[in-house]
Amino acid sequence: MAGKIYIGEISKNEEIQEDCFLMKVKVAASFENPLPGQFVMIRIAGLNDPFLSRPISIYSFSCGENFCLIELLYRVVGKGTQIMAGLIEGSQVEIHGPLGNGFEISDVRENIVFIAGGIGIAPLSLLVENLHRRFPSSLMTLYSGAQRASSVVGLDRPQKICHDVNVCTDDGSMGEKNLVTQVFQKDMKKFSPANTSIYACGPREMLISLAKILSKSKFSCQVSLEERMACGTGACAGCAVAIKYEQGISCYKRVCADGPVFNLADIIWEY
Amino acid sequence: MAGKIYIGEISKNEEIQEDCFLMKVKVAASFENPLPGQFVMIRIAGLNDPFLSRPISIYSFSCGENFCLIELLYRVVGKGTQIMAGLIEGSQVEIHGPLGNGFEISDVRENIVFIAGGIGIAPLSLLVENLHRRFPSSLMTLYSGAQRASSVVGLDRPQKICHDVNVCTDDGSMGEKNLVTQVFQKDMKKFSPANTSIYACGPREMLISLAKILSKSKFSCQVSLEERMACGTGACAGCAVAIKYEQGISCYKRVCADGPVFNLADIIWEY
Amino acid sequence: MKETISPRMTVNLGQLKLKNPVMTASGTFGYGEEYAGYIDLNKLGAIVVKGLSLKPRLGNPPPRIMETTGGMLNAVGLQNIGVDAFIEEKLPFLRKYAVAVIANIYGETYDEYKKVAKILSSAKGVHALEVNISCPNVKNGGVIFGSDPKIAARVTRTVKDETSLPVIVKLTPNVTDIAVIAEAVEKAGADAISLINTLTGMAIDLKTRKPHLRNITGGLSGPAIKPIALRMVWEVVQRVSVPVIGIGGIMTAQDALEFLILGAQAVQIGTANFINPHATMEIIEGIKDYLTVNKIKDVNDIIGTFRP
Amino acid sequence: MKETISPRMTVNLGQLKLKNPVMTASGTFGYGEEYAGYIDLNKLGAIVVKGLSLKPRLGNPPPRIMETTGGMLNAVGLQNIGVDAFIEEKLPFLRKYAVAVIANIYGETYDEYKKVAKILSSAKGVHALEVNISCPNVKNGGVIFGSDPKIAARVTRTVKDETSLPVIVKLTPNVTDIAVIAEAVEKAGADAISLINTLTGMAIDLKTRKPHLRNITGGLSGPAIKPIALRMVWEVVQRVSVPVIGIGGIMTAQDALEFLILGAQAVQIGTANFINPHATMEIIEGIKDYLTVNKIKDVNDIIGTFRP
Ligand SMILES: Cc1cc2nc3c(=O)[nH]c(=O)nc-3n(C[C@H](O)[C@H](O)[C@H](O)COP(=O)(O)OP(=O)(O)OC[C@H]3O[C@@H](n4cnc5c(N)ncnc54)[C@H](O)[C@@H]3O)c2cc1C
Ligand SMILES: Cc1cc2nc3c(=O)[nH]c(=O)nc-3n(C[C@H](O)[C@H](O)[C@H](O)COP(=O)(O)OP(=O)(O)OC[C@H]3O[C@@H](n4cnc5c(N)ncnc54)[C@H](O)[C@@H]3O)c2cc1C
Ligand SMILES: Cc1cc2nc3c(=O)[nH]c(=O)nc-3n(C[C@H](O)[C@H](O)[C@H](O)COP(=O)(O)O)c2cc1C
Ligand SMILES: Cc1cc2nc3c(=O)[nH]c(=O)nc-3n(C[C@H](O)[C@H](O)[C@H](O)COP(=O)(O)O)c2cc1C
Ligand code: FES
Ligand code: FES
Repeated sequence: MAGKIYIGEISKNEEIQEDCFLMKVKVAASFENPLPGQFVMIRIAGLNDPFLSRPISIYSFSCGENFCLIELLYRVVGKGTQIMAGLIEGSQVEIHGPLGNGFEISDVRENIVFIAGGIGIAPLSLLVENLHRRFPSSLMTLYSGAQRASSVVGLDRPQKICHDVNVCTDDGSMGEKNLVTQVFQKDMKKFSPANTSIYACGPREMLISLAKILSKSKFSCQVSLEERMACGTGACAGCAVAIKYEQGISCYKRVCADGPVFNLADIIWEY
Repeated sequence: MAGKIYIGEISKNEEIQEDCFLMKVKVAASFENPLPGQFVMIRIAGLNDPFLSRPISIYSFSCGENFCLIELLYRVVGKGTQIMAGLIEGSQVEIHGPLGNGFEISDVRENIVFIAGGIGIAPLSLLVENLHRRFPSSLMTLYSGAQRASSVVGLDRPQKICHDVNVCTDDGSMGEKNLVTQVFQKDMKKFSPANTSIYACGPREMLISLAKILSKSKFSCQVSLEERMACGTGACAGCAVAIKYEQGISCYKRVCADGPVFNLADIIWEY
Repeated sequence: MKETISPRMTVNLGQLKLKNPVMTASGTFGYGEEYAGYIDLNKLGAIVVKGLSLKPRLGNPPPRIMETTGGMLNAVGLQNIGVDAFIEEKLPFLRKYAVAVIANIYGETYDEYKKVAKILSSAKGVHALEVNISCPNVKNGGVIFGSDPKIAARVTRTVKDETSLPVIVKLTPNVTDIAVIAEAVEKAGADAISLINTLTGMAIDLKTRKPHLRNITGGLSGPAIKPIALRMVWEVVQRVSVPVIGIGGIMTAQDALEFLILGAQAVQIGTANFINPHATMEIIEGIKDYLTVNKIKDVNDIIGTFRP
Repeated sequence: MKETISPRMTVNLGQLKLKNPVMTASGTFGYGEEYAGYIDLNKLGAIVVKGLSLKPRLGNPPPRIMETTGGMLNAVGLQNIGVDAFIEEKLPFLRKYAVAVIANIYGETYDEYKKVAKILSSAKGVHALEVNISCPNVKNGGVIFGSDPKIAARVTRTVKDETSLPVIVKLTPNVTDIAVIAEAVEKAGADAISLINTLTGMAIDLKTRKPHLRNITGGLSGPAIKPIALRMVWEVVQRVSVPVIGIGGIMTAQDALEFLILGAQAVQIGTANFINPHATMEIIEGIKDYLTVNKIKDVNDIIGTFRP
């Protein structure tokens, strides 16, 4: 399950929305085909600033004979992503991956629901494309929320596939003015718990409110979590998430090696 | 005498000889016209690795209406210069300068002698060009030494100007097989101490042996020194060189602010 | 019409009032002259000058500095022109500015501290003393004054007895428990405490198998040490009631704000000056911007607002 | 025909013989499994496993880590599966490799150290114990075992009395005089000394005015601390005669060689593994290259060749 380390060359890195960048990185053709939900650790080749690599989901992936192209969709939120945003075409980055476990894909169901908050669309986009190889568009519903129209991002691909796309924003500048979890909640009765797969990714608050919404239901929901990481491989125990354990006791799992995809119901949010 | 800090954009950065790079940096047109012997402190814009700026002599300088072009000729010797060498076109660097005091230019003399060891040619090249505005080629003699043919660098401009150019290498792969100081020593009698200006730049060992050669003569010789620097402005007292003081006592001067050009005879090499 | 009032930036270090909480750190700003061409010295909270001793000091032979990851080592050896030459040659320049001047002093014996303090106390234009106790006590087998609470307290008292100027004691981080030292110097009369001085470090030249610094060891400064500085400031602010000045690896306004939030009344900017001569000005402006954006009217309202 | 003989890389830590001087640092290499897909564990000098306690430990709540300039803070809280589960679940995997396995142990009381040491001493496949004394002694007001020479010595003796395995004592750098602690644990029977553990640091989230780490403080590691680690190793090698293992910020073969030249018999690679899972292999190869280029036949011939 170990990833590999590649020296990648940036072939494109542009701001496609306010503070949101799409980076394309060329790596050797031996890069393992990633599962949706897997991620890479990225850092500037040969420099110690930023010191730690940053985890970014694989947003898109394609491979030719001579090289593979990894696409990363990321939002500038701090120092590391700021520096990433400043990298110009031709710059070299270290890419370690693919890492983590992807989303688990269960057998045909009546419905597949995707719930994305902001940049949380990144891993879901690849998942949508991937699932579409096996399931028809008609099964797929996407809920996507953002702060405002200018921060809606990454919908191009999934909205071409999903037959039902619901966009909402906090300020109503695009789609419904509402929280994405609430838009979903209104629709919930449309789906049958036993035959629906829900996949979600987004900010902590969104996942917490989704957990509340689903807590009394029988829906199963997989979420991709974020946590600060050092190693990305399970060695440092840094990226802990509290998980309900079999006998009612809890333990800390590693987002990188035990996740980043977890069952929403297993996650303990308050500790 | 304070320099200014500019964000420069690299317009060229190529290896022109083994381990030797020529970097061209575009800065705002307000960059002060540098004196030969002055230097800049350079670092990657916005990153803390390498942490300190590196001092590099101004090898060439030209200014148009919209921007100035600073040329730096540098040898890769360690981490900082290694990273500089890896910077691609379009990368941004912080350029702080011009700093330090240039060579003192005395009135017409019979001879002007330049002695360069390796990359020490960098500040001398600008000096040659500058002096040529006032003095004829016929006065100028250049001695340039390098380890081997493949490390001879930066002669293009000065050799077009100086009427007498003497190249030597440690292994004889180009020019005379000899040390540059010894080639000069053989010629020394050609020059009259009172009417000759000597300008030298090169490795410590070269300057020490030059000091010995000149110690019993009346030649005046200005040298540009190198020392590790932190501030480049005289504030940290890091770049110390021991200098003979008036009453036979010595003190430490700062290479950046009191130099980098010193009278060779004033320097104390052993402490 | 919307009015933006510039936030109040003045802070008090006991009797000493500063325009703003941003001062320069000793040994990193010369005697002010070197940076006067870059920034308006009047805008600084205070200038702490290079460490002064009774007699001029030659300093250590080179090499004196070495870069490390995210920091640098220095073994300048407290080179300085001596307290008399400072008063004669450097103070007149500084007096031209409306800025608080703090003289950083040190000695190798209690007596030297005493004499330097006395001389500076009668010099016009010195507003406070900062006592560097990170140096070896020659009479005491070379133990660092600042590494023993009793010795640190005695230096503090020695200086206090000689001066009516506010006395800031500057602590060394090379100790097991910095809060104990802080308590000792507070009890001994320190009007304020500044920390941290550099951590002792070393670098080796693989080619020559010699130390990179002629002095073998040197003081580590820069952002590499910021986490340690923050932790020590936190330990100290919880245990003393005199004002604390935070120092160590501050490069940006964000860094400075972190120290203020922890409870430091002011900060000193050291190594950052070397890399960016405008660092102090950018930090002052950055703190103001932060206050304005967060609608905080007075910098004092963020000091000590840390919520652990 | 020119023959290049590969340089001899074996080193001795007392009775413990290592293939080469490059080991992994505790807490940065899991129990070996995480990196087995990246490197050949057989090629390591030794694997030091994650710190083991008597009972399993949950560890601290997140956030547990934070990047700093040239380093990182961690407050994992010594999360581990406990000594029994280690023997049952993890040792069998490690026994498949021909590599020295060193169990890093810690406790909150002397008694815990004693019990953990005893249990591990009879486990097949453990080649040495490394005693982490950078943790608070709960019976002693929470003072760090490793910050007092007497307490450090007593822990050392406690462990020595329970085991015939070589005992390495790992020192904390958060002390005034590390050489005094080193001397004390040597006298108490330590077979080797490793240093440094992390420096205590802190980071603050400006937005929330809370600590970045849930635990408030954490341990600083990475290249930022290398100069301090080198200085401390230098202080210790001059004062003890047992083998010393250098740790702290080693990222490259050059870094490792600096510690060896100073006099460390071996080195441990910690945080570097996170950034580059191949770091240990590259360091081993880099040391070999250095020896070959410099025509040195045996790595032992460079140990302690520092010329201050
Ligand atoms: C498995 C995984 C996949 C991810 N995929 C993407 C992606 O596809 N696109 C994208 O834009 N972001 C993604 N992230 C989040 C991304 O890693 C962080 O935004 C980034 O590391 C922040 O770095 P920074 O230096 O810019 O911010 P910092 O200055 O380090 O921090 C800024 C803020 O972000 C928080 N933060 C820092 N690191 C993380 C982290 N790893 N996870 C969550 N919050 C963090 C900090 O606590 C702080 O509040 C992913 C994270 C994980 C764990
Ligand atoms: C005023 C001045 C002008 C200079 N002009 C030029 C120039 O035009 N072209 C050029 O190639 N170099 C020039 N140098 C030297 C250049 O600054 C160093 O080569 C560079 O800083 C080395 O950085 P590094 O990180 O690559 O090497 P490091 O890894 O820091 O060191 C490699 C080796 O170089 C030595 N070294 C490091 N810094 C310096 C320094 N500042 N001066 C001398 N030796 C040093 C080290 O001791 C070590 O032996 C100049 C230096 C000064 C002071
Ligand atoms: C080159 C240099 C010289 C210094 N000289 C002194 C000094 O004379 N007196 C003193 O108290 N501190 C001195 N210091 C310590 C600084 O004032 C400051 O405490 C330390 O560098 C940490 O802050 P920084 O990381 O912002 O640099 C010096 C630091 C450096 C880098
Ligand atoms: C995430 C993490 C966990 C650690 N856990 C332990 C531990 O359990 N026991 C121990 O003795 N040291 C532990 N350490 C300290 C390291 O073994 C090492 O001493 C320190 O990190 C310095 O080395 P480095 O800079 O190479 O990382 C840990 C360090 C890190 C970064
Ligand atoms: S990032 Fe190290 S265990 Fe997950
Ligand atoms: S580099 Fe700071 S005084 Fe010269």
